[in-house]
Amino acid sequence: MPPLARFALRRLLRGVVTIWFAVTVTFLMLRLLPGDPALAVANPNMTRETRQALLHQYGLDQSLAVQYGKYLWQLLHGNLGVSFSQSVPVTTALMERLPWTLLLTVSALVVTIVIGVPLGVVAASRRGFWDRAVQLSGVVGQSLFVPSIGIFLLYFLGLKLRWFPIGGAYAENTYGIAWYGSVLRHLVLPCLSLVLVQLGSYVLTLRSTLIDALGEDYCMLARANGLGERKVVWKHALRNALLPTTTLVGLQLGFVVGGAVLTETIYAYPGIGRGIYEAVTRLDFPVLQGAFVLLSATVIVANLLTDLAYGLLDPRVRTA
Amino acid sequence: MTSLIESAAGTADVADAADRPTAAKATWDAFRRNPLGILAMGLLALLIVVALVAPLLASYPRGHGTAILRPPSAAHWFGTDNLGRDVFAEVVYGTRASMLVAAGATALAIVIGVTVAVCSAYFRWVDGVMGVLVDLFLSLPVLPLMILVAALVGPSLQTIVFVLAFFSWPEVSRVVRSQALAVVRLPYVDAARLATGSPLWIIRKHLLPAVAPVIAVSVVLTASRAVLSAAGLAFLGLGDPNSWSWGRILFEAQQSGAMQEAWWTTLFPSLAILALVVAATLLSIAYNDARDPRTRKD
Amino acid sequence: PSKKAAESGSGVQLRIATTTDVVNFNPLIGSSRTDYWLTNLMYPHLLTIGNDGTKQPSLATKWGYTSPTTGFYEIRGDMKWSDGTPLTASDVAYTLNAVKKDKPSGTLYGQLANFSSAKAVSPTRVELKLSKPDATVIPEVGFWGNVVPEHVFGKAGSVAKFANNANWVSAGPYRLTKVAKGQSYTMERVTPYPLAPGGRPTVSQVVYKVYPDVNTEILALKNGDVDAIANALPPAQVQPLKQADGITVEEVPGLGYAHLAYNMDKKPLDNVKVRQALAHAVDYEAIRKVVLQGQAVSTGSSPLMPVLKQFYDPSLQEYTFDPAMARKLLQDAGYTADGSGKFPLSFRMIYSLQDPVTAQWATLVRDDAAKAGITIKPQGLERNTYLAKTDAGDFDIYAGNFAIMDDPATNMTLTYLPKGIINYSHVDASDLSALVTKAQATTDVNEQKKLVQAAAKLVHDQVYDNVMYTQNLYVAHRSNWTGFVVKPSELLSIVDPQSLANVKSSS
Amino acid sequence: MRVRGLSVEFRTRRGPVPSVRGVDLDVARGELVALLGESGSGKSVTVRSIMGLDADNARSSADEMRLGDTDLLALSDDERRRLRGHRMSMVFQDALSALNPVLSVGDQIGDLIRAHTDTSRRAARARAVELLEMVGIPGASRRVGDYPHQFSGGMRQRILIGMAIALEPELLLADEPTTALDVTVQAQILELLDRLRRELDMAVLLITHDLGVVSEVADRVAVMYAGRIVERGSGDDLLARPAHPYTEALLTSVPQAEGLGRDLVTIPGSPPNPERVPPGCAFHPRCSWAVEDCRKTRPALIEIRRGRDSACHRSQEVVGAGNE
Amino acid sequence: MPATSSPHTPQPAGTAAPGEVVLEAHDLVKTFTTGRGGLGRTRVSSVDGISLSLRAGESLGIVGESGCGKSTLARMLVGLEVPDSGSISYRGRDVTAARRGDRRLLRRGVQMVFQDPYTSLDPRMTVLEIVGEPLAASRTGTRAARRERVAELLSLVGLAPDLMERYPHQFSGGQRQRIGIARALALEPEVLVCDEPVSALDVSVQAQVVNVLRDLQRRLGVTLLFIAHDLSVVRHVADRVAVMYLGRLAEIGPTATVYEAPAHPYTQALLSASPVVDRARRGRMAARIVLDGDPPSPTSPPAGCRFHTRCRMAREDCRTDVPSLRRPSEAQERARLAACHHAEDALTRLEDVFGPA
Ligand SMILES: Nc1ncnc2c1ncn2[C@@H]1O[C@H](COP(=O)(O)OP(=O)(O)OP(=O)(O)O)[C@@H](O)[C@H]1O
Ligand SMILES: Nc1ncnc2c1ncn2[C@@H]1O[C@H](COP(=O)(O)OP(=O)(O)OP(=O)(O)O)[C@@H](O)[C@H]1O
Ligand SMILES: [Mg+2]
Ligand SMILES: [Mg+2]
Repeated sequence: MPPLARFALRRLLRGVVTIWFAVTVTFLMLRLLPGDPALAVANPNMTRETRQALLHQYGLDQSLAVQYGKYLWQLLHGNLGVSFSQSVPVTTALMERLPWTLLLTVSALVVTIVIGVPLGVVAASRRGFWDRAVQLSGVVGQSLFVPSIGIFLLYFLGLKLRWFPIGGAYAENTYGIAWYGSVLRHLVLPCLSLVLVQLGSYVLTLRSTLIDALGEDYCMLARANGLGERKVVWKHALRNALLPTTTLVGLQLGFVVGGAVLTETIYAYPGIGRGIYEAVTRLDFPVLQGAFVLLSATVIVANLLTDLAYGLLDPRVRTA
Repeated sequence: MTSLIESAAGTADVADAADRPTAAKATWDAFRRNPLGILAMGLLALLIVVALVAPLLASYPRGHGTAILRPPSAAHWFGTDNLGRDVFAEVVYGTRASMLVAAGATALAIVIGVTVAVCSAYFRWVDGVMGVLVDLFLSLPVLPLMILVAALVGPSLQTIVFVLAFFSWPEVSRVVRSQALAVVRLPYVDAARLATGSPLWIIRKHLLPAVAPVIAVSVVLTASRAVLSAAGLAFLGLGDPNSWSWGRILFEAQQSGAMQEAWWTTLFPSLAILALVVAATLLSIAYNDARDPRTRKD
Repeated sequence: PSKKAAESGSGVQLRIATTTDVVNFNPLIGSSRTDYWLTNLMYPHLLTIGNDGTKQPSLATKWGYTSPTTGFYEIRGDMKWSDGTPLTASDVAYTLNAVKKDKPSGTLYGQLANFSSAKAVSPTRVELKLSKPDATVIPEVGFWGNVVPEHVFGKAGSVAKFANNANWVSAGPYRLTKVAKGQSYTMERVTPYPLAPGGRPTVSQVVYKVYPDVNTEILALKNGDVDAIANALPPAQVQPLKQADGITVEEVPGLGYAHLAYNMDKKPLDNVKVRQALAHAVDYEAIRKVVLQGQAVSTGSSPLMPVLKQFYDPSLQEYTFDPAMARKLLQDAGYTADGSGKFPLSFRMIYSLQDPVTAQWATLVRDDAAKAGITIKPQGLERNTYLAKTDAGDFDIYAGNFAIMDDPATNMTLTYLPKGIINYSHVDASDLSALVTKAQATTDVNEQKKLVQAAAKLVHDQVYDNVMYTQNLYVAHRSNWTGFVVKPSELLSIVDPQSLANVKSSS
Repeated sequence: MRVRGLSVEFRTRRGPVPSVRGVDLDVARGELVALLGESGSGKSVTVRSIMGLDADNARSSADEMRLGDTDLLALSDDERRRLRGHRMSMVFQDALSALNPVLSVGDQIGDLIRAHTDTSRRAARARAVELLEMVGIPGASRRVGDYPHQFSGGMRQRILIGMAIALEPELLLADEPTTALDVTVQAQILELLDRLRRELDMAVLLITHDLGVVSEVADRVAVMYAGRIVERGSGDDLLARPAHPYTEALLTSVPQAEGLGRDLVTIPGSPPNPERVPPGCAFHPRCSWAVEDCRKTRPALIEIRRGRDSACHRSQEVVGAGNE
Repeated sequence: MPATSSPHTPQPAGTAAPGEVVLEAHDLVKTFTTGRGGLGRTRVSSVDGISLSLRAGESLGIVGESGCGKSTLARMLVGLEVPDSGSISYRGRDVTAARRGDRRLLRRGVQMVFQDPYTSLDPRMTVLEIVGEPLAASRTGTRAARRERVAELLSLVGLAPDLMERYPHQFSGGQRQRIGIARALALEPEVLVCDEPVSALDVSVQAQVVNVLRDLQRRLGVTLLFIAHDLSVVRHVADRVAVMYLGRLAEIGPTATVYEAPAHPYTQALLSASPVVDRARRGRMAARIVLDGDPPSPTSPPAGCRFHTRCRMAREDCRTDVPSLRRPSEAQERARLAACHHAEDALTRLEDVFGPA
C-alpha cells in the first residue's frame, strides 16, 4: 500500500474509533446514570401509562445491549435517530445549530491568531516591559471566567454603550446585506469573550517557542549571514515557532467547540453547546448522543486540518 | 603506575564545584527574584489562609437578612445579596469550598494521571492501551460531558470532585507522560535497569523524582482549571447547593435577576476566581522559568 | 435569510422575550412554557379561565353535562383555519379521540382518564362519552386541551410522534411563519380572527425572542430590544422595574401554590404530630416577605387558595411559626431532645435547582427547622433527577409548587387519592378519599364546594399537605404598549390569544 | 584580519563571568589558522564576538578589530550586519541545527544573497545551484528546493560551507565544522575547505579541539586555555616543540602508535570553570611544571622565538625538555 | 599486578580461566521500526547478523561510523535490548530470552559504561546512592556494608571515597565517567561493555578514563568490550578490533594486524581518513583514500556488500552477493577475518592507505 493511502486509512480508522468511543461513553452514561427521559419530557402529572408508552416509543424498554446494537446500526447508516422532545430527526436539530458554533469558534480562532501572532512576536523579540505586559495580560485573559466577562461585556457594551445587541445570532426581519451586518454585530461579543479567554494560551505558547527558536543555531546562522533582525524573526524563527502553535490549534478547536457552552449560554447564541445544555435538561438522549458524535467528528476534522497545516509548515512531515 | 586516586588538585576541583547550588536551590534563588512569582505565591497563600480561617473572618452565611441587595458598605464590605446575606461571608466561605473541590479533584486526577503516565512511559504495552485511551479521552468534549454527568448524578460536593477528576486525569497523564518518556530514554534509567530488575524501584527512585517538577506544575494547573470548571458547573446550576462556592454566588445572582444592577454580587466572586487562577498560572510560569537554566540565565 | 421581504412589515411588531426555547410545535406534546405561548396562538382552547379560576367561553360558547356520563361543548361557527378550512366540531372530536388513542405526553391525556370517546353531533356541537361519572372532565379538558386541525394532524399518523415543525395552519390570532431555532420565532397576524375587536388583531407581527436568562431579558427590555417579558420576573426585580422609566409592570394573579409534602410512607412522617411539628417549624411569613418580597399570599395552610373565591374557606388558619410548639408536639410524639436541643429526627428534603424561588426558601426551611431541633437536609437536584426521585418517592419532604390548580375537585383527585399521580405525600386516608371521590362526581357546584372544603380541612388538620402560599407573578412590558389582558398563571400571562389580539402600541 | 585585546564577559545571576580575556589573533589572506582548546575555553565566544553576534548577556570589548582596512569597532550595527555573510562568514558546528528545518536550502542561500546584493529571486536561485555544485552536491539543480532533513550530515555541512563562501568573503570562521561528522566525511570536508581557501584566497580561522585535524591542516596554531591564548606559532614548530606545558601535555595525552601498551600520560584535574579561574597562571593546578611563581603571577604571552609566543614562566625549559 | 592482590579487591563474578569464552553472540539481528510524523513506518536495520565471542580477560574494540549499530550491539549484549533473532550466551548459558533468572545472571555478569557522563547519572542522587544502587536495589548487605563497598569502588576508579555524599553536578566529566565505571563494577561483573566512554570528554581528560579502564582490566581481569570511533584510542586499549559498517562486521582481528594490514577496503579507508597527530603526514591529504558520499541510510541498506556503494574496489559480485566473514587466503594472521569478496586484492594495495613509505 502506498504510504499516503496507508496514512489516510489509519486516520480514518482513528476517526472511527474516536467516534465510537464518544458514542459508547455517552450511551453508557445516559443509560447507567439516574434520570428518566420520559419524566423529563412530559409534565409532572403524567400517568404511568403515558410514561410506559413514551418509554416504548423511545425504545428505552429494551435491554441495554439491544439498544446499543440498534444505535450503532443506525449510526452506520448515518441515522442519528429522532429527538425525544422535538420529534424531529436529530440531524435536523443539530444542523440548525452547528453552523453557528462553527462560525463562532472559527471566527474566534481567526481573530485570536491575527492578534496573537504579532503579540507573541512582540513579547518574544522585545523583552522587558512589553514582554511582561503581554505575558501578564495573557495569563489574566486565560484565567477569566467566561460568565464573568459575559456579564461585564453585556452590561457595558450592550446596555450602557448600546454598541452590540444582547443575545442571539442575528436580528429578525433583516435581509441581504443588513442580515450579514446583524450576524456580524451579534457575533462580536461572544467572539470577543472567546478570544479573550483563549488568546493567552496562544500568545504564551508562541512567545516561549519563539524565544526558543530565536536562540537556535539557525537563527544565529541567519544573523551570521547578515540578514536583518526582522527577517530573522518573521521568516526564520516564526515559521518554526508556529509549529507547536498549530498543534495547539488542533488540540483546542475541539475543546473550544465543546467548551463554548458557557459562552453560548451567556449570549443566547444558538450554537451546539447551548443545544447540549438544553438537551441535558430534557434528557434528550438521541440529541445528546448525536451532539457528541458531531463534536468528536469536529475534533477529528480539526486535527486533520491541523495535520495538513502542520504538513504545509513543516517540510519534514510533508516530504517524509 | 601513577596513583589513580585523585590528586590534591582533583579534590580541590571538586571542592570548588561543591558550592555550586543544587538544582532545587538554584530554582528557588531564581524564583525569589521574580516579582510576579512572589506576588502569585503571596496571593495563593492569602487565599489558602482565607479558606483556612474562614470562621474568624465571617460567620457562615445562612438564613436571611433584612437589608436586601445593598451595595458595599462598612457593615457589608461586599454588599448583600437578594436574601440580605453578606456577600463577603459568601465569598470567604466560597473560597473554602472552591479550594476544597479543587484540591480533592486535583489530588484524585494527579494520582490517576501520574500512575497511568508513569506506567505508560515505563511499560510499552501499557502505553499501547493507555496511550490510546488517553488520546480518546482528550478528544472528548469535556465540559458538556461534565454537565451531563453532574446533571444526571445530582450535584453534590463528591459528584463535582469525581466528575472534575474523571475528566482531568487524561490531561495530567498527557503532560506527565511526555516528560516521563523523555526521562525513560535517558541513559541513567538504562543504567538503573542494569542495576536492578525491579520496575518499581526504577519508577520510585528515578522516574517519579524526575517528573516531580512537571507534576508540581500540573497540580497547580489542574487545580486552577478545576476551579474554573467547578464555577462553570455551579453557574449552570450544577454546583452543590448546600455549600457556598464562588460559582454558586454567581448562579444565585443570576437566578435572582440581580446580576445587572447589583454589580457587587457578581464582581467579587468573579475577582476571587480570577485571583486564584491568575495566581496559580503565574506561579507555574514563574516556577518553570526558574527551573529552566536558559531563562534564569546562570 | 428568507428571500421574501416582509410584506407585512409595514404593520406593528411586538417582540416578546422568553428564557426557554421552543422544544416542540405540537401542542399535544409540548411542555415548555414557550411551546404553550406559541401554540396557544394557533390552536384554540375550548375554554379560558378567569382570574378567580372560573372557566369562561372561548371556542366553546356552552358546555356542560346532559347525563352523568355524557358531556357536551357547543362551539362557535365562525372559526376558520388559516388555510380556509372551517374549524368544526369534528376537529374537536378528532383531537380528543386521537389523544386518547396515541397517548401523547402533553397535559391533555392526563385529563382523559374517564373519557371514552367524542363525537361531533353537528358542526358546532360535540358530545363526550365518559366511562364513569366525572364532573371535572368538561371544564378541565376544555381549559387544557388545544384543538388541532384534523386535516393536518390526521395525515401524520400518531399525534404523539408528529413534529408539526413546518407549514403551520392556525385558528388563532397569529400563525408561525419563521423559525430561527434558539433565537426567535416570528408569527404573522391571521385575519379574520373573530375573537379580535373588528375581527383583526391589532399587531401585525409577534416575535418571541429567546434570552439566556432573566438578567439579559431585563437588559434587553431596558434597551428596547424587546417590548415585553412574558415570564415571571424574579421577586427582587419587581420593585426596581416598577421604578424604571418607560416600563410597566403587570401583576399576574397566581393560580397555583407552593407546598411541602411529607412522605407518609417514611417512618415518623406517618405520625400526625410529627407533621404538625414540622408545619409549626417553618416561618412562612418570612419566606413570603424575604424570598418573595411580599408578592405572595397565605392560603391558610389549605389547598383552597384565596383566588378560588367560590371555594376559599377563610376559617382555616395558617400554622404559626412556633418552634416551642413544634418541640412540644415532638415530645408528645415520644421524642426527646438531646443536650443541644436537637431531636433525633433528620429529613431529606428534595427540591429542583431550576426553581429559583424554592431553591432559596429551601435553606430557610432548613434553618427554621433547626430552631425547633429538627434536622432537615435540603437536597437540591437537577430538574430531571428531581422528577425521577419524586416519582420514585425517594424523599422525606418534597418541596415544590404547582403552577395552575384551577379546579379543586380535579386537583384533589390527583393530589390526595391513593393512586393520584401528584400525591407526593402518599396520603391514603379513607375519609379524605371518600370526600374527594364524591366531589369529583358531583356536578352541583354548592354540593361540590361543601365537599372540597371538608377535604381541605382534613388536609389542613392532618397536614396531609403543607400549602405555603400562592405567588402572584409579575411581568413587564414597555409602557408604550397598552391593552394587554392579564390572565392568571405564567402559562397564560399577557400572551394569551385574547391579550395579544387586543394589545396595541401607542407610539 | 586582526584582533587585539578581545575580551568577552557574561553577566549572569551569579555575577560576571569573563569567558574571553584579552585575545589577540591575526589571520592573513590565504592562511589557515587553527584555534585549539578544550571545551569551554572560549573559542566559540571569540568567534561570535568577531562576527558581532554576541549573546544578549555578553559584553565584549576589544582594543582593535579590523577586517582588511575596515575598523569593525567603528561600524554601526547595520554596517556590521551588512558585513556579515558578505566579507566575513561563518560555518557552524552542527549543520543540522544550523540550517532552518522549514526553509528549503535554495531559499536559505537565496536569502543570504539577496540580503547583500540586488539580485532577483531567480538569479539568486541560479547562484544557489552554482554554489551547491561547487561544494559537491550531486544533482544540485534538482536538490536546490530540498529541505535540510533530506540531506545527509556531510552534505549539510557542505551546504553550510557553500553559504559561507557564497559572496566570496575575505574571512571564513569555521567553528568545529567537522566535530559532528564521521572521520571519513570529516576528511572530505577538510579537503573541501582547503581547496576553497586556496581557490578564493580566503583567510580561514578553524576552531577545533582535535589535535589530529590541527596537525593535518593548520598553517598556524593558537592554543587557548581558560579564555586566553597560551601559545601561538606555526603549525610545524608548535606541534613539534611545544613551549607551554598545556600544549605539551595535550600532545602527549593523545594515544599514539609509539606508546602502545603503556599508560597514557594524563593531565590531572579538569579544565577550570570560567567563573573561577585560578589566580596566577590558570593552568598551574594541573601543571607538572608549576612553581611557586605560577600561583601568583600570570605569565604574559611573550614572544619566545620568532613567530612563536607562549604564556609560561618556564617556556624555555619546556621547549628544552621536549627536545631531549 | 595480580588479580587477587588485596583482600579488598573486588572479585569478578565468575572465575573463568583466562582465554575461556565468557560472552558469545551469535548472528544477532535487530531492526527498529520508527513511525514519526504520522506518515508510514520505516524499518531501520540497525544490526544485521553479527557474531562475536569475548574471552575472559581480553579487550575487544569496536569501531565504525556513527549509526552503524555499535550502541545497539552493546545494548543487546547487556540485555537492554532484545535481539530480533540470534542468540547471546553468557558462560555457555543462553540468556537471549528475557527470562527473569537469565536477566539476573546477565546483569551480574555483564555491565555497561555509558557514553554521556552527564545524562547517565541521576542528578538527584548522591554518588553513594548511584554507585550503591545495584546493591541497594537487590538488598545486598547492610547500609554500612554498602557504604564501605562504595568507598572501595570509588578508590578503585581513583576517586576519594569522602566525595560520596556529593551530587553528580559537582563533578567534572572525567570524574563522572569514573563514577559510572564504579557503578558498573558494583555487581562485580566479568564483562564491562563500554559504549564510547571517552568521546564526550575533553581531550585532556580522556586519558584519565582510558587509564582507569586499562588498569581495571589488568588488576581485576575484567573483560572489556570497548566501543569508540577514535581509532587511536581503540588501538591503545584493545587486544582485538572489530570494524562495523552499517550493521555488519567488516573485519575483525588482532589490533596490530588490523591496523597494520587492513584487509577490508572500508577499514583501509577509515584508517586512511583518520587524522593523526603527525606533522610528517601533512599535505598528504590528496593522497588519501577519500570515500565518496556518506554512509547509506540504514532504512534502505544496499543489497549485496553494504559497502559497495562507496568502495573503490567494488565489482559486480559485490552488488549482489553478501560477503561472508572469512579469513583472507594467504594471510599470515589466522585470527583475522574480513567480510570482503576481494580482501586479497585489497591487501595488495595497502600503500594507498598509508601512502608510499
Ligand atoms: N550566553 C552565555 N551566558 C553565560 N555564559 C556563557 C554564554 N555563552 C558561553 N558562555 C560560557 O563561556 C565559556 C566559553 O564558551 P565557548 O562556547 O566559547 O567554549 P568553546 O571553547 O567553544 O567550547 P566547545 O568546544 O564546547 O564549543 C563557557 O564556559 C560557557 O559556559
Ligand atoms: N530505539 C531506536 N529506535 C529506532 N531506531 C534506532 C533506535 N536505536 C538505534 N536506532 C537506529 O539504529 C541505527 C544504529 O544505531 P546505534 O545507536 O547502534 O549506532 P552507533 O553505531 O552507536 O552510532 P553512534 O556512533 O552515533 O553512537 C541508527 O540508524 C539508529 O538510528
Ligand atoms: Mg564551541
Ligand atoms: Mg552509539
